[in-house]
Amino acid sequence: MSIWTNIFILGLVLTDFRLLATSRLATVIQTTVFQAFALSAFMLTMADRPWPPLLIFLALLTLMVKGLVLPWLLRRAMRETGAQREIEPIVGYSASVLVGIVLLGLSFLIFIPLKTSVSQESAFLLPAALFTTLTGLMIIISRKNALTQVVGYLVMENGVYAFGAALAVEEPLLVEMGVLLDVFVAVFVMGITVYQISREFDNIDTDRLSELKD
Amino acid sequence: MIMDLMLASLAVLLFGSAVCVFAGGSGKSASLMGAITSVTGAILAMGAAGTILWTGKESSLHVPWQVPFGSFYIAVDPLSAFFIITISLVCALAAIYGTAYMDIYRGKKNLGAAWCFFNLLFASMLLVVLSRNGILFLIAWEGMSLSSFFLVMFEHEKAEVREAGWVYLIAAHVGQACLMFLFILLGGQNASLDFDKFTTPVGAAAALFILALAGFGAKAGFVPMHVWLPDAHPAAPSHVSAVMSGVMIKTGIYGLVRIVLLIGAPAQWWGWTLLIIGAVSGIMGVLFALAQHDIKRLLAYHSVENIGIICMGLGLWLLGVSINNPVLATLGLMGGLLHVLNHALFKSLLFFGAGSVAHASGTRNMDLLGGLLKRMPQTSLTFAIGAAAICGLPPLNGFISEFLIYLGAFGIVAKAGTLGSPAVGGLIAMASLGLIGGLAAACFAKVFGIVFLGEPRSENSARAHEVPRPMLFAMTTLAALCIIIGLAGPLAIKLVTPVARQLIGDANVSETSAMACGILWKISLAGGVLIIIAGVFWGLRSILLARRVNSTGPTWDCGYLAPNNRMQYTASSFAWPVIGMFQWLVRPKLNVRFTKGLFPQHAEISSHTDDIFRRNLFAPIFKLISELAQRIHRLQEGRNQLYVLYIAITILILLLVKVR
Amino acid sequence: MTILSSIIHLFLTLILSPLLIGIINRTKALFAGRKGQPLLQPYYDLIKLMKKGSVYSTTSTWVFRLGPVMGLSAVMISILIVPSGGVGGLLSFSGDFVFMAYALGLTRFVTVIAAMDTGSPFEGMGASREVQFAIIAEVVLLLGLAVLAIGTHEISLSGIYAGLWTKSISPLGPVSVIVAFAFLTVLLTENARIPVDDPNTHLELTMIHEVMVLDHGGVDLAFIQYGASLKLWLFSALLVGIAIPLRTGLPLVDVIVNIIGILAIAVLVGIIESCMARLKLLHVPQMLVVALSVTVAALLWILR
Amino acid sequence: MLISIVLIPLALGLLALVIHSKGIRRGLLIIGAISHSIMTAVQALQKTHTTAGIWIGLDTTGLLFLSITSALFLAVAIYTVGYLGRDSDRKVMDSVEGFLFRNEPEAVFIACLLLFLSSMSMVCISRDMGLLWVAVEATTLVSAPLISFHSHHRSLEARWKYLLICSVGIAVALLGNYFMAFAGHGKTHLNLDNLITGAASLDQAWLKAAFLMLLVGYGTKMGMAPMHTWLPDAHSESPSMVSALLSGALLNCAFLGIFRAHSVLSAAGLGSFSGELLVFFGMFSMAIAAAFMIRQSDYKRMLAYSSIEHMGIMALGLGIGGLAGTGAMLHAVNHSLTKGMLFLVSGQILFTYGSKKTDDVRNVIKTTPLAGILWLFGFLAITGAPPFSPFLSEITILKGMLQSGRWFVAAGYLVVLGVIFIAMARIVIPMVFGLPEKEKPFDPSHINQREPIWFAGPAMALAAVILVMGLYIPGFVWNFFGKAAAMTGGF
Repeated sequence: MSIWTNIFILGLVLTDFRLLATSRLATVIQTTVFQAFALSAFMLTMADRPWPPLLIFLALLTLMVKGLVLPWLLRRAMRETGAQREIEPIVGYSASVLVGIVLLGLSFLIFIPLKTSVSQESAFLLPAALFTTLTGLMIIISRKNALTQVVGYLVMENGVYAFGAALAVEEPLLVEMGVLLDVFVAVFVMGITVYQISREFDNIDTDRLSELKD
Repeated sequence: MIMDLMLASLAVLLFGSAVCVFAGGSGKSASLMGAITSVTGAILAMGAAGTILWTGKESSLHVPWQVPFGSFYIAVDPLSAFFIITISLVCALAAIYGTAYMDIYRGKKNLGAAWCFFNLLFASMLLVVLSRNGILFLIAWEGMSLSSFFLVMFEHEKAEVREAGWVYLIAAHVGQACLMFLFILLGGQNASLDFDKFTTPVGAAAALFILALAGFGAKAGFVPMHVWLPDAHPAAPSHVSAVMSGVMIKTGIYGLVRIVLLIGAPAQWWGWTLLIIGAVSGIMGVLFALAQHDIKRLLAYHSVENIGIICMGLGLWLLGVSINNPVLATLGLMGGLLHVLNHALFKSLLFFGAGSVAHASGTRNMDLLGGLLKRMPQTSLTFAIGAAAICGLPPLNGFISEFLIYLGAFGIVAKAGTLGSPAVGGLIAMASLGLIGGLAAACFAKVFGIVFLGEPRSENSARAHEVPRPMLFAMTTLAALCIIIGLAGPLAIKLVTPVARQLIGDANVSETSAMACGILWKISLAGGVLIIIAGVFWGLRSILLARRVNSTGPTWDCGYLAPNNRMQYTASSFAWPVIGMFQWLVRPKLNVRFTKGLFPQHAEISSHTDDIFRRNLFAPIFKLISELAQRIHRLQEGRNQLYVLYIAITILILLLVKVR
Repeated sequence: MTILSSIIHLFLTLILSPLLIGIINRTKALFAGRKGQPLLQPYYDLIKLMKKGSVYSTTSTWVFRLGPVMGLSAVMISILIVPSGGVGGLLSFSGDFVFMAYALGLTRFVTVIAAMDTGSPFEGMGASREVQFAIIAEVVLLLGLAVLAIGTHEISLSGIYAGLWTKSISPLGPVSVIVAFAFLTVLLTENARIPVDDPNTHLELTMIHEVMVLDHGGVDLAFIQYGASLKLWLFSALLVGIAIPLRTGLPLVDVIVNIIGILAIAVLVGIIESCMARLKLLHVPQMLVVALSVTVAALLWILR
Repeated sequence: MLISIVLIPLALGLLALVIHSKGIRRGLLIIGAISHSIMTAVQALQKTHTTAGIWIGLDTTGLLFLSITSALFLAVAIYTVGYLGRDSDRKVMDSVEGFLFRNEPEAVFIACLLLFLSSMSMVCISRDMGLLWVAVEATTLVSAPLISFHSHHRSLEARWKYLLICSVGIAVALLGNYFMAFAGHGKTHLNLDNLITGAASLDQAWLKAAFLMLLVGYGTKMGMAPMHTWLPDAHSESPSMVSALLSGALLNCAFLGIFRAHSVLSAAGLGSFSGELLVFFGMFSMAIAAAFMIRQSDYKRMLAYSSIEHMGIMALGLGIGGLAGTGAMLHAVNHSLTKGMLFLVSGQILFTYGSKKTDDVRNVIKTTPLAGILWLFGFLAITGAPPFSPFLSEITILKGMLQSGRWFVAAGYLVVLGVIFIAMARIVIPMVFGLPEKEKPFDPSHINQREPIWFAGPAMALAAVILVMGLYIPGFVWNFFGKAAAMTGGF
């Protein structure tokens, strides 16, 4: 059980690095599907069997929203806006990976003083979740394509969700579902905005979106 | 009874300001209503204050008021009463003057608003000296600042007026911030900011004093916080300038005195500080005044000078209290306070005069004026009296108050001592007063000589005419008061003795006051004799001339055959030698274009004097802050990525540093 | 007895003051090897002027006419205060010298504005210089008196001068010498004598006092000249009070000694005028600042 | 029923989406606003405070913020109806670059406004950190379309930034919620009463981490520097009434989130930890806002930075606690009403002059006198000049600081306030007074027309309230603020 948890967590970390390293938008979106799978899987692995039905439902819902609906939405937006690749990123891909390693290190560092009785199954869960969150932020910071930034947000949200997943056994599931709904709507609204932007500007290069300043 | 009168006065004023707003924007009715309510309010207030000064008792009114820390707590004690009288007197006369003065703006400007703010200014000044609660005081204080700000902005279409208004508003607010800090510190842990509940936190007396100095000094115009003053006072309509310069800045003095009383026993360095500030303000004020070309600006700088004199008097007071020398304390305080009244009288008289000149000639530039005495005889006469009074010349009122300060200073000097002893304080006061007196005389010789005497230097002054009767009435009254106080010094002392008794609280006050009275009687005698001798000589002269041939002719031209009016000495050239002596302080700029070639076409010379404190102290600070801000503006450079980076960095730092 | 002496002194002052001008002129003439005008010439001048009619500029106003009258009256008031050595003035009170200084200021003020009333550029120029020099001279005077006040612990002029003999300032001490020097400077400045101003110059551009009264004539000029001689007497008396601090206790003797001293001062002024050239106008303030500095030095000395 | 305060605007909003008639739709807006006000008033008048299960409930603090939201929304709704009547469907000329654009559909706009109200009410009444989070996220999502009502590239940019930055922030806040759950060893529900009563058993390190994340997260939404960056863009590009709502109501909601977190930490004995952080970020926000207000060339941005400043003041007051906390609560009211009024006035000025550049606006006092006077008074009020109500709250906060002996914080606070006053005066005074410096062609028909009643009414009502509250705060109201500031969960 613990082994399985660790495997999925490792998978989450590896997908993060893939996200940092890749330039193709399609690949980025695809990677989020893997993340969704990893998330819903270790959510289950952490609970004692037999799994509560509500937990199973939540895992399936997570998989559906994060692994199916949102990627579909994003792919659609990608087609509509015609943005296949990342434009010249602000931080290069290899540099991003290096930063990623530093962030991973920091994530471990941060959790040294934070001890918990929850999820003792894996010492890696919390750092990995935080690392995913930071990866999401890193993607938003370093990429110029507005759609990639939406994906970045999604990744960040995945990281946060991983914390929630660790708690899912005890936390009221209702809120978890609310969270999921909110993420869905957020990405949806952002997708619409990106679509409108591409109509207004003919592309979704965020360099164009830097007119308002002091 | 007393408080009823005061409340009635406030009510009348507020009613007046409300009525004026609705009395029609341009009509005569606004002027009439505004003036009538002002004068009524003034009479009521003076009645109340006069009773208090007469009896020396205190009257108060404490009404709960549902505002945090606030209460409607007002009181009249001799200190307040003295200021109420000063304020009311000047405001009433200014209102009368204003009825005619504002006529030229009829139809062009919203006079209703102007009168509304005038009445508000008057009411808030009264409330400032009445209030005994921090919140009420701050509200009144701000009301005073704001209503005068709107009056300063009266002719807001002029760029320099807007600039002046801005600077004024800033100065007022910086002062207000200090006062907030001050009152709240004094309030301590109390739930109420009533003055009588104030306590000085242990060890905070120095901070409190500095805060009071900064907060009230900004209003009073202590150097270097005076920078707003020479801009703002000339910008307002002249009767408002008179009120601002004559009494509004004195509320700063009032506040300082009041707070020093509340803080508790003064330390010796407070006195020194006030003395030095006073000396610097006095000297710098008069020097800058001397360098001005604009008559109202010049008068505004003279307010800085006179505030300096008052401040020196207060400095001697604190020095006297701290070294337990009641004679020095009493004389300093009485001199300072009496100068508050005297300055209010002659400064408003002079501003009225300057307003009349501007009214009649359309310009305030002295180098364009001249020969107004023949065209405006009565204005000129009153102005001359005001000018002599502000120079402290006997037998006028300015001398009386300055003399009291001198007397205190010499008293402490004659006691001798060592370096660093209060005797040095006395010397500083005395030497500065002497220097200020000489400079002021030079300055007003220039103003009166250039503006009113000689021949007109331009069409403006050639066309000038005497001003309407209400304006003359105000000026004549003030001039008469200047002479009366000058000749009846002992009676003037009676006005401030109750205040001194309240503040110093010592039997010695009566003794010193009686001593001063005795001396002032001799001065009155000398003044009387002076007038009699002058009368005798005038008679002698008339008799001698009556039997001789008396003819007139052109001014002796020293052999030059074609003099014209533009060849007269100008204000700038008159003042230049004096300015030259002090150019290391004042830093005037001379703009010269010499003649060139065999057939020179054009040459010119002009002088210009910026306020060095503004140019070298405040402008660089503002520039520095502004540049720093511009640099910070780059943080908001437009890209989302950067913004998210800020968030990420904040998270990381907080998590790494703060979680332990 | 004292009051009587004071009255006698006042009487003598009013009568004898024009004589000072005569003495100065005579001394100068002596030095120049001329025979010179009669000692009483100033009196003849005054009488002559009194008899004259008037010519007034069309520009001028009542200010011009009032100036000499007020100026003379203010000087006379000041004279009342000045003691003659140990014998007090008729009018004496604490801080009376402030009144005196300011009354003299009044004289200056009315003279200056009367000059400006003519609209003449020359008189404006003179007025400007007059006020310029007076600014420092007044401070020197006040500080000098402060030195004496500290020394004698008195704050009235009569008290100070009465105390000079008995109290701490020794007549030969450095402090009184300094103050005497300062007062001499003030005297020369205030009375428009060489090296500050040359009363006999004939170029208007270089004058100070004389140029201010260019337009005055007749009885007005008489008032002005009489006032000037009184003012000279006044400053001389202040100087003599320090320089010859003889206090016999017999008021009349004191008065007479003092008057002799004043006449001697006139001779001294004559000698100075004969030996020195007029300073460049720009250097006058420097001289006054020197006087100011030494006075401050005296203050520091006495405060120690 | 307490929940109806959320559900009725929600229902009306959804209804507005499907209704075609313009008149009815606008009527719905007014009905929503009025009914919300009535419900709020009813809640306020009830002696006992309502709880409805563990999820929702209305405590004093919640009631305070609910009232602010309700009052401001009412003013805005009236203004909006008039505003839409003026230029809903016509093509509008962009004031900055001069191109024509069309507004977004009015139905969406009104619906979003009502949903916005609904979600903000939800924030106010939620008693659960999770629900609170959901509601705050919802406010972001429904207000995004409001920002780009004037549908052009700048407003789209602003909306994009708003969405992205706030979403990131809210995600961080969610992290904070989870950390708080970790602090409770995964066994405590995030119900506020639970948290506060059981605060002693919470893990302190996790609680600290949780607070940090909630601070950054809700701080982003609240406009706390350095997470404030979306705020000036969104405020300057959205229509004025939306700016008013964002500034006056939305920021408060985020502040409420921080307040809740702070009360949990206080209960756990970590009050000084969270307080210090609030003080630091409060001061920092004020300083940053001050820097950006110096030589600000756009007056709507100026107002936006002023909001950042005031959020800083509120955070500062909350962080110091005690009397300063009471002041912060009072300040929330004062700031919202004043800023709301200022934004409404700015909308009027923008309409008249067709420019957001301060340099193009001169002599407002003559062109549109009411707007000029209100603009000036609003400026004085917002900078804390007596006798307007923000003065009282600022001085209360100052007194709170000095009573807790924080001299240097107090001095810094006053210095920054002074700088801000100077900077704002530099901008406002030339706008209100003076003559136009350069000729700018603007629609002359806009000048000298009477200010419409739908502008004058709400703006003057708000101005009257801040003036009255500056001169009179009855004792029970004052106690109410004190109670609202109490860290006990507010009941």
